[in-house]
Amino acid sequence: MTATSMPPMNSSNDTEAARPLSFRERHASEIRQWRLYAHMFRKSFSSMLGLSLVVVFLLLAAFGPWIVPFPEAASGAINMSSKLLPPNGTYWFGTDEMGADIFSRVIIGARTSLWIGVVITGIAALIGVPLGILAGYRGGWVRAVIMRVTELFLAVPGLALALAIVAALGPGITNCVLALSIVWWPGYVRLVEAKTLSIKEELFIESARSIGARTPWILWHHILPNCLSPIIVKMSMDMGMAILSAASLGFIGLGAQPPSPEWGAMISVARTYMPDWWWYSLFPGAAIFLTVLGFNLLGDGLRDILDPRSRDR
Amino acid sequence: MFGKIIRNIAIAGLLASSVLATPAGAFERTDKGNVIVFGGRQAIPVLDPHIRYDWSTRMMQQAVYDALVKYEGDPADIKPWLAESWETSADGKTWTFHLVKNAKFHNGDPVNAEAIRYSFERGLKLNKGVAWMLKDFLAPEGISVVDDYTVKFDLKAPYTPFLSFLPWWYIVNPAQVKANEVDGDYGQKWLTDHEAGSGPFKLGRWEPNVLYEAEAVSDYWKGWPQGDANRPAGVIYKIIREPAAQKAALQRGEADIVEGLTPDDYVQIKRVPGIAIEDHKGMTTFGIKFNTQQGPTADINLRKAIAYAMDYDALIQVYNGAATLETSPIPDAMKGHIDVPGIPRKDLAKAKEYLAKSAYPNGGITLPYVHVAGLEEARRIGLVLLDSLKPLNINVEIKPEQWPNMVANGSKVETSPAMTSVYTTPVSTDPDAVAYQYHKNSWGQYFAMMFYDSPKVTEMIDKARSSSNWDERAKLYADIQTQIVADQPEVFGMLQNRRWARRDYLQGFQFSPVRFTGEVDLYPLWVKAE
Amino acid sequence: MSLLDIKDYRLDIDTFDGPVHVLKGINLSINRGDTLGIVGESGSGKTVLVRSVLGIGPRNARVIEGGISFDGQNITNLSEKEWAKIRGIRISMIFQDPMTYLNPLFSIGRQISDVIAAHEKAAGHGVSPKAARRTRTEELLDQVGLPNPAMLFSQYPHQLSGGMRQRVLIAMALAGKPDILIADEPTTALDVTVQAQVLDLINSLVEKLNLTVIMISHDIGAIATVARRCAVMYKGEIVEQGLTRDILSNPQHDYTKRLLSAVPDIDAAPERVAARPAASEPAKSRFLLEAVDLKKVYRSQSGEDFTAVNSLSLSVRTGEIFGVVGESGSGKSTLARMLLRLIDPTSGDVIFDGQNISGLSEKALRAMRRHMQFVFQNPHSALNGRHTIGDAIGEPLRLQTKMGRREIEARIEALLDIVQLPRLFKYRYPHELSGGQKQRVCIARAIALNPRLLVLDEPTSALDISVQAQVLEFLQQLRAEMNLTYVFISHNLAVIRQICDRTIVMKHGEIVEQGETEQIFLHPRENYTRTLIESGRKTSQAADL
Amino acid sequence: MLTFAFRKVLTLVGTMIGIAALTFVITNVAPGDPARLVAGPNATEDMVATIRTEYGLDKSLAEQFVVYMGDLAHGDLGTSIITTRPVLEEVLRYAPATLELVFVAMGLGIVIGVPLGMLSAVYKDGPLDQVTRIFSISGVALPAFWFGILLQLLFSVDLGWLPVSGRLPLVTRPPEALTGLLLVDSLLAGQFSTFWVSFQHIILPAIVLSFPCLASILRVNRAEMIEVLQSDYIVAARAHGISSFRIVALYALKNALLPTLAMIGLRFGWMLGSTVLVETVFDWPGIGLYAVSSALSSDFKPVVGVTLMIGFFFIVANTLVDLAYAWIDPRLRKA
Repeated sequence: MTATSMPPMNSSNDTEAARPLSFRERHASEIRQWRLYAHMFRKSFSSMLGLSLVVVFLLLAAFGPWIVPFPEAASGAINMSSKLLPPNGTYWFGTDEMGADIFSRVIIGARTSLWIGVVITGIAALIGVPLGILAGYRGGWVRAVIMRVTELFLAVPGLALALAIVAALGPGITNCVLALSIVWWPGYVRLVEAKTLSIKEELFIESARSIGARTPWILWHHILPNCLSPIIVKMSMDMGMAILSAASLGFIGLGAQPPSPEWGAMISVARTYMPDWWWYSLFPGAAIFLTVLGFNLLGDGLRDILDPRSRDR
Repeated sequence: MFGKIIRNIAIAGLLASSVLATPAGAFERTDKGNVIVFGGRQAIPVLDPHIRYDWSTRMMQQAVYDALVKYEGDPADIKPWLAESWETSADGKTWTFHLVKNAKFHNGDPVNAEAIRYSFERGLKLNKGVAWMLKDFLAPEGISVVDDYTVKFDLKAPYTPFLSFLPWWYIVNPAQVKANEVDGDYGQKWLTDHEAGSGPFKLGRWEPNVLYEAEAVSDYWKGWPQGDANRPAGVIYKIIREPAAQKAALQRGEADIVEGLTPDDYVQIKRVPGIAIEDHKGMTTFGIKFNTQQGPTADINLRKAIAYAMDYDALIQVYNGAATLETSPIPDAMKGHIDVPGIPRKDLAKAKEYLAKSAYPNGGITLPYVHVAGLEEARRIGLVLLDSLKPLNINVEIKPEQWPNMVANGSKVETSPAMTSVYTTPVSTDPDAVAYQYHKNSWGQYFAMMFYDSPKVTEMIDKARSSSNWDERAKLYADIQTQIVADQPEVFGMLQNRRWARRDYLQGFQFSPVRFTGEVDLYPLWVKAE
Repeated sequence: MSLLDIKDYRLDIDTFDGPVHVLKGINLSINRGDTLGIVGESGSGKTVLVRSVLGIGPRNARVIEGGISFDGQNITNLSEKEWAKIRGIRISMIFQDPMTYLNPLFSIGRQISDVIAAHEKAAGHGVSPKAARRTRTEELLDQVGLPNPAMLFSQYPHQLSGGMRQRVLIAMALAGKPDILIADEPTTALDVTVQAQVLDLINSLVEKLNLTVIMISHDIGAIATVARRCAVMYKGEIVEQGLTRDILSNPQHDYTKRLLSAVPDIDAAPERVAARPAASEPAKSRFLLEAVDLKKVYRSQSGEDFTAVNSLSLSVRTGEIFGVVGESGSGKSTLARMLLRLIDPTSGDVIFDGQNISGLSEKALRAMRRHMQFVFQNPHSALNGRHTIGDAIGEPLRLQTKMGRREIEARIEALLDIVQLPRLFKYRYPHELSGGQKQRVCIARAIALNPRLLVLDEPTSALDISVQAQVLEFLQQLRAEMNLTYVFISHNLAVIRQICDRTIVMKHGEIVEQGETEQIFLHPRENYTRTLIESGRKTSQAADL
Repeated sequence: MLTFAFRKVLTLVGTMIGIAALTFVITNVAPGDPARLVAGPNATEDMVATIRTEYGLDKSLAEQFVVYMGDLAHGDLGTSIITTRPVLEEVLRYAPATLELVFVAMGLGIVIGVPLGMLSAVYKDGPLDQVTRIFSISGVALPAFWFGILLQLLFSVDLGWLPVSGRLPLVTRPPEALTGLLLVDSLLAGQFSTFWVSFQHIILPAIVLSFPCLASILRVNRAEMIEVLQSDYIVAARAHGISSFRIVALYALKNALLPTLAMIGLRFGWMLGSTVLVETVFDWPGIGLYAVSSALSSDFKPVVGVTLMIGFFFIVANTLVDLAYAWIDPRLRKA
């Protein structure tokens, strides 16, 4: 290639060509981006609070059974002689109506909740995201059908529908998770569809088509990565909301069943012990609250930093 | 942070208890007099006495209707009511009842023999609710009006327990019912939330799922036991679903009597001044029914092993001591009950011995334990069972089911779970009411989920129910009890006490074990003014 | 004493990467009755400067040094309360895009009379009654030459055309009888003909009301029309200021010179290398691309048909630069996309290198795409923000070739060399690049597969003028080096004349005139072509001053 | 305008049919046998069969579905097998209580959420913003059932200020039901004491119900306000000397209100769904409680009926939101 009479645009590239680039150099953009994220995240007290709550929750879910004083409490061990004791040195959160340590059950319950949250949001996203992308990208009757069904689901409040489903399938944590997954995916379809519709109009999609990319390639390499931020934000928030919904069903008596240490189910039992045995419902309730709060604050913080409008800051 | 919350809550708790100590407001007063408020969890969807009965429904039915006879007292006794006397023929097939002359329906119509005949005919023809009690022995044609105040029943076969069912057959006013008939429905639609009775109360406000009001009939034909001065203006049955709310309502005086607190609540609330606990031995048996026809529990050795592994003391602890262990399938308060010797108690060595003889000498199996969703004690007993079977290396999966699903699954051997917890309240004081649960004809019913198949027991039951000689029957029932215990179709549990918490100014509470859990005879209640 | 004095004004904007020196010691003074133009390309800091004069600068801006004084009062750090006495009353402003600067939910009348009320309140004498404000509003609307102000009063922004909206904004700015009127790119978002009208209006208002005007623009033509004096801004500095006439005719600073020379001149004959005939190539046909009777009909939601392109035929010779010129809405973009079958034509054929691509299957078409590539108008959105530059350039290679990872990496670096970008850029993301750099990346992506045809859809219209000149020059070199054939689409006649061999002029989806470019420019046959050239001449007038 | 209304009605009908089909299928796949429940514990097979026949439960699911949809076309939601009453009648009886609760809760949410959202947008990233952020997200995260119990404990049991549950004290006769909304009826009837007690009853459940909704209204309003405040026309308004208060409270708010309205419409449906929980805790005799108790007895016609009803209210609410949109936004006013 012949040299041109162009004015120099940037530092010349001859010197760099020879030397292999270090990781830091190659990924300077990503590093800067992540540092920017971290910087913005750190600035917000509420985001940091959310992050710490979530981290604590995940740690408890991971190591719960090994750090609690009475791990057998989670699997239904009973000790009628020490039932309904108020919080004390041995039983930090007191004991329940079967004499099980509430502290142990609450901590180990993090696992159940994590499982619930991951499965529900996972299934919902796995169903909703592809359908949303398909509906948004394809348009026409495919979109009409998908969106009609989605709107149908969205016209019924999720909890009411989930209630009907669990009532029909019978109570239990699996059915509860199943029911919530069934009512959860339409939210993703709507989110992703709207996002896809706007991305579809972007020039880079046409650009990809002009170089001969197939539809799957475009969906995977162009549409999906650009939908990712809102999906991540929604999933983070939904983790919390799914846990809350499962607990709600547990509270009505249709969710997880004993001796499974699920917080909602614990409150469902514990509410009959209000107000005199307040610790019984207080601690599982607080656990739900803090966990959901954590995921929501985290999601909210993520939204702030992933918002494209704040990208170039 | 937690510490602070705990401290705050503890302070809140202290405050709460101080509030509890202060005298709460009293019963509701209206210009007509005192209205007693009963707080309960269960709604009354259909009042029609021939359609439906459960404890809340029957409590209200009993309030607005009368029957020929009535159960009263502990032990329950059959008292003359609309019928002042009756005779049986020698063959035990014909029953003649003589009615009181002064009974009248709320609209003023007299309660006569035709009303009795019509009510029984209605019950049988609708084939719902109470029909099962009599329909095998009584046809509508078998009821005849002898004169205005005499009615005669001709049974298809001798049936000694006949009388014990009659308290549940309430008498409706044919004139009112016929006037409100739609498309030959025997007035079903109308009677859902109206009454056509002669009882001590008539219906006041009827707000489904909220409250049901019974207004006292000032000139009730049988008079009022507490005296007209003390007679309340009425009773409101208010739906309060949460035990916590029930307790609060009682403490605040928004309710005068409540049912359905937790066992721990009763212990705790007993200490509150101004509140009294009614605590009575009941007839409701609890059993963990095995499926004896299919699956691992078809093996009697396994059943015995489980029965011996069960922590019976914990059962009592679940009720905070307000229960007694069953010593026989037949409850203590029932005629013919014996203490069956050798009924299993916790004995791990024996349990392991039996387990060794079973097909699962080392355990390693998981058995489902099904209970009615929302039944707190049944759930907790499930936990006790789970804990008890751990030494046998048997795992228990606790599965709550909605009642209809549980019954539907339990109606067939194939779908019936290995273990189901069942509370059964006999509808009469006759031992047949319990014994017949072990009769092969009962298969398919929820209380026969064990699918117990003993030709010997079946034969003895048939013989006992047609005999009118009590001594002969008593002997038969003793043998029946012994044999059933030997076959261990279920883990025999406990008889829970019936409990209510009431304000201490509420007087006249009369317990009768034959009533359902929670059910109260509203008729004799009254409020003692301070 | 001058009305507005800006002294050693230095302003930083804090960002994550540290402070950016947006304004570096600005010195500027404006006397009453002056008309000052500030010229600068994007990023020169001109908008920040004028907004600072009104106290509506960016949030995290920090004044480092110097200050602004207005009518003897230091207004560098005024409180909101004090600003209320100045903003809109003594200094007011008109904005670039009249749609986004009007609140869509309030009627025109409401918005203007609210401004009047605010001024009255700030002045201390009570707010006049509604009717009086209405009369005043209608006066103002009349003053800016809007017909039927009474009706306009209750209309909403979306019911007005762009030019009318801009007039409404001007009326609003005049509501307080300001001492200084700041105009921030007031014509950029408007059509060419409307631009001229708005500039005329401003000129007449200056005369009538003895306004002091500061106008900022990247368009030297617009500045020349309005401003008597002019300042040139470059990277936060004023590199040159003086009488507009002097600066345009005799620029002193290098940047000004470069800027002026970059403005394409519609009347200059091209000094380009004569189009090399493709004789050296053993071409199958003389024509690389032919379109026969192409037609595209869109159906709107209401069921009406709109013909974007109507029975259009053209043929592009191998090796030439084929120009397509037309105003917005002429159907040139639709045509460009149909030529590569990015849009399926309603009817008609496209023949590429002797093969009819209209009937090709999806698969065959995808294979065919490697020979014909597209460069889009807006490089900012033509690149996926989630992909690195390397990914973007490598994407066609991954799709169309069986090259290995290493080969692709090497090829990406080679391509970056060709488009004269540092190799390090392959690890960068689009938002880190300037517009010109992004367009180079787009070109690199387009030529990655050694195509034979490039369709360029207004490749420079989103770029600053100086960058436009660079890119155009580069495109010409590239064509020579790689034996490319271009279809070049533009609304800018000067650009077309500069580089195209043959050109068609489009209007309403049809060809108005076609032929050798020089021929068309020197001897246009059709009236439409003549008007186009005439209006094009007007905007590039400045270059001749 | 007419075609707009026509299209709305058409979507409504279509959605209702869809919901009916959806819920019917979902609730009927399970093996539950409500007939047995109704027949009573000791009922014999033939007694259960009597009831099955009476309610058409002996037919195949497909037949039942056809019958159900046929009845639905006549506005008949079927009959509850437990209460033996027409579902429509029952739903209509319980609906006012729920609507009253939802209206009050929504009112609370709007009255508190919108101004708070506005304020935290104006003072973005300030302490107030941080506090409202945590406060509002707490609102979403609070388990309604748990929060309800805590409030009961504090205000009813502890402090004794407010009643524990229900809509009215037992002896208070409800005013003549004109609207079914006690607060309105009691005012219409001039019974101010009844109004006061029913207000005391509604306040706790309404707070619990409004909390999450308040939170999301606040969040949306804040986000929109922030965006609007950065928009060009606000910059222009500032440049023209309009006072900050007027800009925020009038210019920006009106623009930010549009998405907030959409959120309100959405939350309306959500609220109707959550009444299930709140009504359980507070013994509020509404459709939520009715649905739960029916679901627990495998009585599915009411469940389907309530779901339909909620869907209906939801769609109506969103239609109203659409109309409000058109009212606020002149760009949509042209038909």
